[in-house]
Amino acid sequence: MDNNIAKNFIESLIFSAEEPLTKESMKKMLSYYGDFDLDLILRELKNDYKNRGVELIELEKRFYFKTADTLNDYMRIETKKTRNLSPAAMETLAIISYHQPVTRAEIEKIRGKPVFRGTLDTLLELKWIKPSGRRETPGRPVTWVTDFEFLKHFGLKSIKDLPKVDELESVIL
Amino acid sequence: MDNNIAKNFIESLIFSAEEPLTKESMKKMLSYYGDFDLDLILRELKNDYKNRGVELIELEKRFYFKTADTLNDYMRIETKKTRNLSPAAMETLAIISYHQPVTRAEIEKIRGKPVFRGTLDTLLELKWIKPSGRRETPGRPVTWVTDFEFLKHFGLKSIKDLPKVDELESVIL
Amino acid sequence: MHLNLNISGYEGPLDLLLDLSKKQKVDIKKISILELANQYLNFVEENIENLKLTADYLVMASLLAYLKSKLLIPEEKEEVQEIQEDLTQRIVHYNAIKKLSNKIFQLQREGYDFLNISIQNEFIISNKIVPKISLQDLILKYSEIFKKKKSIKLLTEKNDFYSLEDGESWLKKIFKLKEKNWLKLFKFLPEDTKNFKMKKSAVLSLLLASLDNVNQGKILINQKDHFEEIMVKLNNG
Repeated sequence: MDNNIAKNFIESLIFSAEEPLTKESMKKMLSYYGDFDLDLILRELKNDYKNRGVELIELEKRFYFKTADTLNDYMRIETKKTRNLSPAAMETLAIISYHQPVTRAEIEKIRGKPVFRGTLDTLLELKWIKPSGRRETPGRPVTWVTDFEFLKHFGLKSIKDLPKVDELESVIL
Repeated sequence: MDNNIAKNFIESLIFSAEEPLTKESMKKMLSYYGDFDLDLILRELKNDYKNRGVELIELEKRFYFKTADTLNDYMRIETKKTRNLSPAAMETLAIISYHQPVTRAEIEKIRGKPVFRGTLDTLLELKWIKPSGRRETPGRPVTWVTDFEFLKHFGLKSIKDLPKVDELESVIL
Repeated sequence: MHLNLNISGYEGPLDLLLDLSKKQKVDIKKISILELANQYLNFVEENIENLKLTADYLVMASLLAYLKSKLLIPEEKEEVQEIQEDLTQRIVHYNAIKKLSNKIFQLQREGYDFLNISIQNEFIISNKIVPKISLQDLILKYSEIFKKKKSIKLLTEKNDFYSLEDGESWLKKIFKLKEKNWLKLFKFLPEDTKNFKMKKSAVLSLLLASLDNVNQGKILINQKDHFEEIMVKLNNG
């Protein structure tokens, strides 16, 4: 093992270690392959990564790589994608918001057609609905209610802020 | 963000991602900060890490860092995932790798004995195989192919890099 | 249950055949099938106790016994040419796969020869999917359901199905009867079902209702075998 490989070896050890490495543990692993100047290697590595995307950190005599401080400003990324909700999901959501807590069978009765598990999953994933307690009827079906993100998305303070059904009837129906 | 920061940004993204990153996902994140030549950045990064302890790998259009090939002889990896596959699973994997896409019945014919669901499940769990399309024969059986993690695990660039034996050439595939 | 019986270390009949072929010490494509058949059948005979469970060994044995009988009569040799070739081919193929499965695992491996790297990470990347839907959309959708329902009801009324509650009410008879013996479940079905579809629906609701009662410990249910009569009886009845 030459000096360059020794340096690469240490570099890859620090990169792949699950925990920050101590000098002792690195020295021990190097010692299988020869006599090398670990301090020099670590100094060189620190220097190599000075202006890069990751930096070599020494903290309490342990070494590890982390993303560079210079990138801190760019590190909060929230990607937003808009997507159309399927008519089935919209209907199901509308029924849950007005009838909560409501069982799947009840949603199906109101819709007049089946509610597929995938539809509920979509709404669950969005954290717009969540399962609530069980209804004490045969089969003890789970009931569904709207979740926090639902209120957040529609800018509602509470579910009571939804327009009332009788209000709707006079306006829309 | 200037070009250098953009490069550092991509470098740190790839280093810190939990899964290999696609160009699309990197492009998208870069796009929040300006218009950059991602291909150039990736080429430069690949080059920067040519003789170092870690290398930038591109596999099936996804990018990730691994310890350098040149160090394989020196790596005494102690966190060995000592999960030995059963001979049945090894044979099944070999058949899928060389005959993909292949149905379960075809695997059974080559092995001369049944393939249990558990064997396929083991390989599925490892993400080494995945179901592909269906064969347009009676019963429309599902076919199996190797998955990304299989190549990644064995450090293969593509399925064509699999070892070869003369015997296989002589049988009609 | 896993019936992965490993007879003397063989992975299956082909593995056994492969091992026997190798003992002939000729090119695997030129093995004597007759000799192979003899050896295999001997092996099977010797291990017949162990082999009881694995049909695949016996299927192969019967094929080889057939081949052997034909090969012993010179004029019928040609007839079995194809089977011989196919068998040789399968052994060759299996041999290749076995070699390759070992070769694959001799490749460099993640976690053994190299590691993939993921370092400490200060990034916060959230991938949020925001559906395009406003409160108006939601409300409109809700009112739409009721508009539609009015028209749908007229269409679907005569096609109604039985509910779980219906099944429950039919099953109630069992509690009134206070019968201590097993009764046929389907005796509780209503007799006036209009058509096959309704009958199916009735069977379903009755079954579900009875399972629910079993769950609550009110009744016991029993079916001896597939397609046999389903019997019910009051628990502690």
